[in-house]
Amino acid sequence: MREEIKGNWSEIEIRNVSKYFARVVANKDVNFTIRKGEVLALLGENGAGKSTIMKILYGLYQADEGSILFDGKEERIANPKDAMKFGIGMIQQHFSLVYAHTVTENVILGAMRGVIPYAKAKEEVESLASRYGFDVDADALVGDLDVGVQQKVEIIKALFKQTTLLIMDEPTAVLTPQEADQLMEFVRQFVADGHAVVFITHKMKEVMEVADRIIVMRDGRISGDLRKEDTNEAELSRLMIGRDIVAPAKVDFEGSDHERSGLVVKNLSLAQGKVKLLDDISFHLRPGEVLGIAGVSGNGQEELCETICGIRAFDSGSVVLDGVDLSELSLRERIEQGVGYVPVDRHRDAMIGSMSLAENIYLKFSTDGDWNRRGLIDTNNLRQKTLESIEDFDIRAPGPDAPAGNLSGGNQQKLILSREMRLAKKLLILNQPTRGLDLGAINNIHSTVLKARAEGLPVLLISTELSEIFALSDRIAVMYKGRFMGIFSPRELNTEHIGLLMAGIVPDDMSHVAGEEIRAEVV
Amino acid sequence: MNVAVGILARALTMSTPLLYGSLSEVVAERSGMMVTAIEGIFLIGAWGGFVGTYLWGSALYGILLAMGLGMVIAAIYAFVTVTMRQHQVVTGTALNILVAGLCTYFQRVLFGIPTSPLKIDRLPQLPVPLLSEIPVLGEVFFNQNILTYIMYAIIPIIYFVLYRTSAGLAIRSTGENPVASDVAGINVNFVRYATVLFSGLMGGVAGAFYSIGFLGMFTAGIIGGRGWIAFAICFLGNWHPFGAVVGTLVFGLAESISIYMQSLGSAGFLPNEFFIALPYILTIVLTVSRRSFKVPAKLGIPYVKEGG
Amino acid sequence: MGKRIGASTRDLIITNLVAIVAGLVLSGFLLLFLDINPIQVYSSAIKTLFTDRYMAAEVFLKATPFIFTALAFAFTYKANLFNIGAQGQFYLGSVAAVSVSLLLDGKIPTAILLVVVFAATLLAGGLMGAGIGFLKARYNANEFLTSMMSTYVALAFMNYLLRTVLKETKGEYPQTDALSEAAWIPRIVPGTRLHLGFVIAVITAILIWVFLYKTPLGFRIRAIGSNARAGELAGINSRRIFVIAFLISGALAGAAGFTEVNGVQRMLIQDFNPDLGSAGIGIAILANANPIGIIFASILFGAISVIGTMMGRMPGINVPPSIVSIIQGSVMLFVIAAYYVRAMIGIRRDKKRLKREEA
Amino acid sequence: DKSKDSGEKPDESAPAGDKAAADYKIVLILPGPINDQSWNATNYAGLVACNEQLGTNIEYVENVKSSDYESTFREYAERKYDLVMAAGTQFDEPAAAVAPNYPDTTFCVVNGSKADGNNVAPIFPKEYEASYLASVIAGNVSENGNFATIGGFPNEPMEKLLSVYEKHAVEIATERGIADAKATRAYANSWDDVALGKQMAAQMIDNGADTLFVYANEVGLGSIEAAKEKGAKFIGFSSDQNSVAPETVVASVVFDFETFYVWAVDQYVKGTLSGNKVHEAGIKEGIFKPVYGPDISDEVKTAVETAIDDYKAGKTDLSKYFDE
Ligand SMILES: Nc1ncnc2c1ncn2[C@@H]1O[C@H](COP(=O)(O)OP(=O)(O)OP(=O)(O)O)[C@@H](O)[C@H]1O
Ligand SMILES: Nc1ncnc2c1ncn2[C@@H]1O[C@H](COP(=O)(O)OP(=O)(O)OP(=O)(O)O)[C@@H](O)[C@H]1O
Ligand SMILES: [Mg+2]
Ligand SMILES: [Mg+2]
Repeated sequence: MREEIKGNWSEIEIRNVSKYFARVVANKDVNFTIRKGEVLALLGENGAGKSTIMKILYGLYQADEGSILFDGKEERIANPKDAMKFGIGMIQQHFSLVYAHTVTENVILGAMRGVIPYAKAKEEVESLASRYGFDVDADALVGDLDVGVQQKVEIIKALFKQTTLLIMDEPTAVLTPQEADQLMEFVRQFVADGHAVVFITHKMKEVMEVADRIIVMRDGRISGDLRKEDTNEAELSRLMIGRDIVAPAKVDFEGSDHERSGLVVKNLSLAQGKVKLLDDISFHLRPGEVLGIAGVSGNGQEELCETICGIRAFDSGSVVLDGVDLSELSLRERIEQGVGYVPVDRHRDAMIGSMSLAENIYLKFSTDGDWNRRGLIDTNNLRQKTLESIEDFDIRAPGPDAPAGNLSGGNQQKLILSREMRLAKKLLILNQPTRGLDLGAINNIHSTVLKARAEGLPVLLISTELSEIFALSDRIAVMYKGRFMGIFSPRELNTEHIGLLMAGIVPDDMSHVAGEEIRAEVV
Repeated sequence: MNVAVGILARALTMSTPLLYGSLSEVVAERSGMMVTAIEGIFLIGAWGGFVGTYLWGSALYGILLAMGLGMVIAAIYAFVTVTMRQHQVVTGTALNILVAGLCTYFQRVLFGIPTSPLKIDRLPQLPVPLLSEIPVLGEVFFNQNILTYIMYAIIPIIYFVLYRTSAGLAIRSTGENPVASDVAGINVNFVRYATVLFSGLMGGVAGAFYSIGFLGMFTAGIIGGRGWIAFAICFLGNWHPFGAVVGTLVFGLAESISIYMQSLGSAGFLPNEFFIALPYILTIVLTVSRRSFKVPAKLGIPYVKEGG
Repeated sequence: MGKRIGASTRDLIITNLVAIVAGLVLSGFLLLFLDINPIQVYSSAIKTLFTDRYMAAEVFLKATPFIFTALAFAFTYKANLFNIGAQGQFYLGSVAAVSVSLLLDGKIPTAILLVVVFAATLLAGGLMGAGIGFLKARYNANEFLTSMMSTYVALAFMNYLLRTVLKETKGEYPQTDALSEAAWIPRIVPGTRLHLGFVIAVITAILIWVFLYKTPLGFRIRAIGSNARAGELAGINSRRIFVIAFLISGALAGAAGFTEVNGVQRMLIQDFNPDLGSAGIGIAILANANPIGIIFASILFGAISVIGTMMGRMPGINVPPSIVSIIQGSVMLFVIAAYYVRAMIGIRRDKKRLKREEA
Repeated sequence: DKSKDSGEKPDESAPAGDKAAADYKIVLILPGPINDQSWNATNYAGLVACNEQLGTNIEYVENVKSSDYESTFREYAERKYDLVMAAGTQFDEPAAAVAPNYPDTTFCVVNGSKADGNNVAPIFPKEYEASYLASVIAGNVSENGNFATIGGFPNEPMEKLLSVYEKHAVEIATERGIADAKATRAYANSWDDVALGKQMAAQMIDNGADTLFVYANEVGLGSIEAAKEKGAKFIGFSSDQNSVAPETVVASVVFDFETFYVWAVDQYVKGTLSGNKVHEAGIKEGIFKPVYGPDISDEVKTAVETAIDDYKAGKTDLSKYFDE
């Protein structure tokens, strides 16, 4: 059995909506209109309030002030169920999938009543998938799927509910450029059918590519409501950021004259069952060099970081840092040796939200004699060092004793980076260090990376943001399914090349370049 | 032969309330709710079963009162853990202490201080015609009371609801990822209230089984930790209804054998206390040896929708 | 900022007081069913508490083992683990206390004997705790279940010993011989039962606070408890933390055996203090698992139990003993609810301020 | 008799006997709740009987935990109570510890067996005499001579009374010509797990027993259920259990605690409840009373009467039935 949908409105007006969280004004007096047949882009930095306003429309949050009108008639949307009745579907920024369930179960969740005709449901899912050219196995467990496919499952979920307004919250963040193009194609097709799309992003390029109209948000307010034809990237950027950003300058890498030999990785492999997580990876990262690793997330980048740091063991190969065989050292010993690591998921892996800034700094030094006195934590010293970090890294925080969880994402990241910089004597590994941060914080972090490089530290930088890779790297490797597609000089590559490499395809015009580079690397 | 049949029949009898309890725990935990008030729910069910039957003269009223009181405790539990989002283990501990006090207290308020136990009629043994004639199996499975027969029906129903209906899908998804449920238009708190209340209802019946179905009386020590056993069986059964059935039978059998050994008196070659501890040791061993548990991913974690 | 901390401390005190009073009022209301005047019995019991030295001392005497079992729960709670087997660890501690005392009393000076007995209780409880921690670390066995089940095993074990090797020389009952005076913990207030164990408990609570908040190992335990994965990635071996946290937790629960056997009971008998474990959980929560707060919460629970006892002894009134469980349970429940109320008050206050600033 | 006792041991605490019964401050300490439908309720009933029959004003305090035994004794002694009674052997040690400091208070432990001190005067029902009477009934009503007994916890008085019952019942059955008569004993290791009592008894019946005898408070209530379900016979003990299941509990040997309490308190009031002595009561004092169900034949009743008379006349020696 399926629910009835009444999605035949032609415009939705969001009028004077404000939303307060305990300590943040997430939305203030937000006004705009969504129309059928149009792609509306919602552009803004982190924390601008984009997700919040859409969650209000979708019934996940309740507005503190303001109203929502369908064709001029005010309606109350108390929960997602109400939103669905109006044909509204929303794909969350962080997927809301049940990993332990199959694709079919995920798709029909909340969309059927009573006894579930599984066979019929499966057929429907498959036919929806094929209509939009998605290659999705309806019986697969969602947890086993690549993120790109999970994205498609999210879309099918929405379509299954006869959605006429599809809200997509940063849908391209985890996609390859080619996958992103496919998605754009879908969006156009969907709107052409007379539906509406709200597309949330902070990527200017995508906005210019797909949007009909653009709403720019800053600090919870609307700072621009424009037609695409009437604007350009420079204007959007100004509306979004509200101030000027100077990108850090970078000198070319000139080889190192350090005695240290840096990080030498040879034939590193790791398998989980039949899946090769890391497939025969070799490279040499020299002191004072930044090696950027591009690729769609989930292609082994995290595993590479974790094997080097000692969080996981590898099956074969070797990892040698300044002549020391790391595989013989425990995680803790590697930290003591001076391997700094900024993981991608800071909330899960790098910080303890309920603990203070000082305690978060101390986290990696609890066994270090310099930080303890007579068996107790040397609190004065720790406080001093934390104040230094706050100063040096421009961390906006009430003080060393404030809980780290209360900081904004960017400041949390600076805190973590300050700690890792403190301990990284020999190697710094950064996994997507600026993911989800705003431009100010990104800039700050980029400067720090370049400073580390200038001090002669080898830096392994993983990022899905190609602009970041190009801005910081001396050499670039592209990872696909646990393999290096090659190591290149930034000058050899363009976006199209890298997009293909990220999808596992070696472009015809550069296969020889890739081969030579790899061979040259193996010491 | 006779002895073996007795051991099996008793194992099944004692399994009945445990299965009511562990099945209800499976349902609730699949939605992310550990019902740690289960011991208290059992106890108040036993008390309610007794009081209802004693005062109104019919086991039916007793069972209804047991269900009602079980659900009252469950509702308080759900309010504190779901609406107020407080810790489940801790809330359960408080409620169990409170219920123990309340049952003893109101027993005195209602019945004063009798020197000999107040008795009610036990639910009769209802041999199923024909089926109960089957050798061994008949005596074991088809010479039980009505609550046991209802249990036979409940097992497949719970399985069916959990795995074949939208309600079951909603329950399972809510335990794995409440955000997914919420986004799909399912009211997470509603689902969790519902499963906890169901747990209260089933736990109430389980408790009533002890007073009405098995003993025909109420005493303060009537449950004596058996609610916790049902709780443990849900874990051991891997959060699956059939797992709970197997777990319950194993446990019932262990208890039955333990009693058999104790009943031999001095003939037992190991100390009595070993057999008393046997079911608990078995639980620990199973917990340890069980390699892969499929814990519902968000078990015990309150769902915070909007945060600050 | 400073102002906000002030406000939240005030919230904490007020809401918890309201919760405690609500628990007492609710329980008092139930007394009306037995035609007992709650105001009369409460006020006369509380009056005695402030006028009768012996009864006042009883409060602290009762609080002593509570402090230990509450610390036991709180300690693992800090590591995000659940030790709900404090009752069993307490039993093993009691067995150790009585065995060592009987074995050594009269043979060595009291002071040394008491130190040895104390150490033995720590060891007995600690080993049992460590076993649970080990199963968790090695086999990822759910510690909630294993600790719960282990209590039943410990109980059976204690009963076995009481029936066999520890049985009194008279051979009549499953209980041990009484300890000689040389094995008693000295009393600190003459004319009362209050003994040095209370002081030891308070000092232990303070030491545990220092340990958790001022030492590297304590920090690591809290780190694993707050975010196990981040802690592990910082090089902390979480498995070792599981074992250590459970070892210490078990030792703390075992120590209650020392104060109860050598300080109060002076022998071991069956069915001895059966509610220490669950009361410990309630107290730890009341105190938000803060070791210093536990001292006060334990005294509160001690007072509840003494008040309950006194109410049960009022000639002609005889409040039923179940009222103690009712008071304990309802106070706990209201205190839990108070956590929520406080959070709501905080959010509301923040929001109001925000809206004011915005306007 | 009275003068002889006090003549032997000058006893300050023994009351002079000049006060009215109502003027004595007496309290009864109970280890469990008075509505436990068993041990505590039975003792409480004794208290009520004293207040009714002797005009005393005995108070009570219930559910006293083991860690509070001593403090409770002390508290009442401090409050100058004349007689502090406590129900259960477990009070022996604490009474002994407190008594020397309060010579004006008499400590009387019901079921107690420790009497060191001028003011320590335990009273003790010779339960094995009661179980002896029970065995007379059991030995005569059993059809297959297979007796099952369940005790709460193993302790010496428990073992004694079970031994007397078992050996004598088997003896009678054998005399009746049942060659393979035997008795099996189990301990529940619990006083209150009713469900366990039922399961255990059911198991013992399955093992072949046809006559049950259980002394384990609430545990016994569960056992009666099992006997009822399986058609075995049950000999009630300590309280009148016939009413619980009239067809199943063929007879009970009742401890008449009302008589027992009145007997003891009356001695106290008269000044004869002296210290340093265990005041035992049993068949002779008339505190054990058989109560028969409809199925008990007159021959059995006669056998019991004869046993009582013989015992009173000193013709029976029960110590031969004790285990060494
Ligand atoms: N549940 C919540 N509780 C408290 N604060 C919240 C909550 N959700 C969002 N916020 C805060 O509200 C503000 C707006 O958040 P929102 O998620 O809408 O931003 P966004 O524009 O989607 O940013 P991003 O690009 O990072 O997704 C942020 O400061 C955020 O921290
Ligand atoms: N869902 C939520 N529930 C409660 N508090 C939240 C939530 N989301 C954000 N916050 C709080 O809001 C504050 C600001 O964080 P915010 O989300 O704005 O950072 P951000 O820059 O958007 O970083 P992120 O990349 O993590 O989204 C923090 O105190 C954070 O803990
Ligand atoms: Mg954000
Ligand atoms: Mg967002």
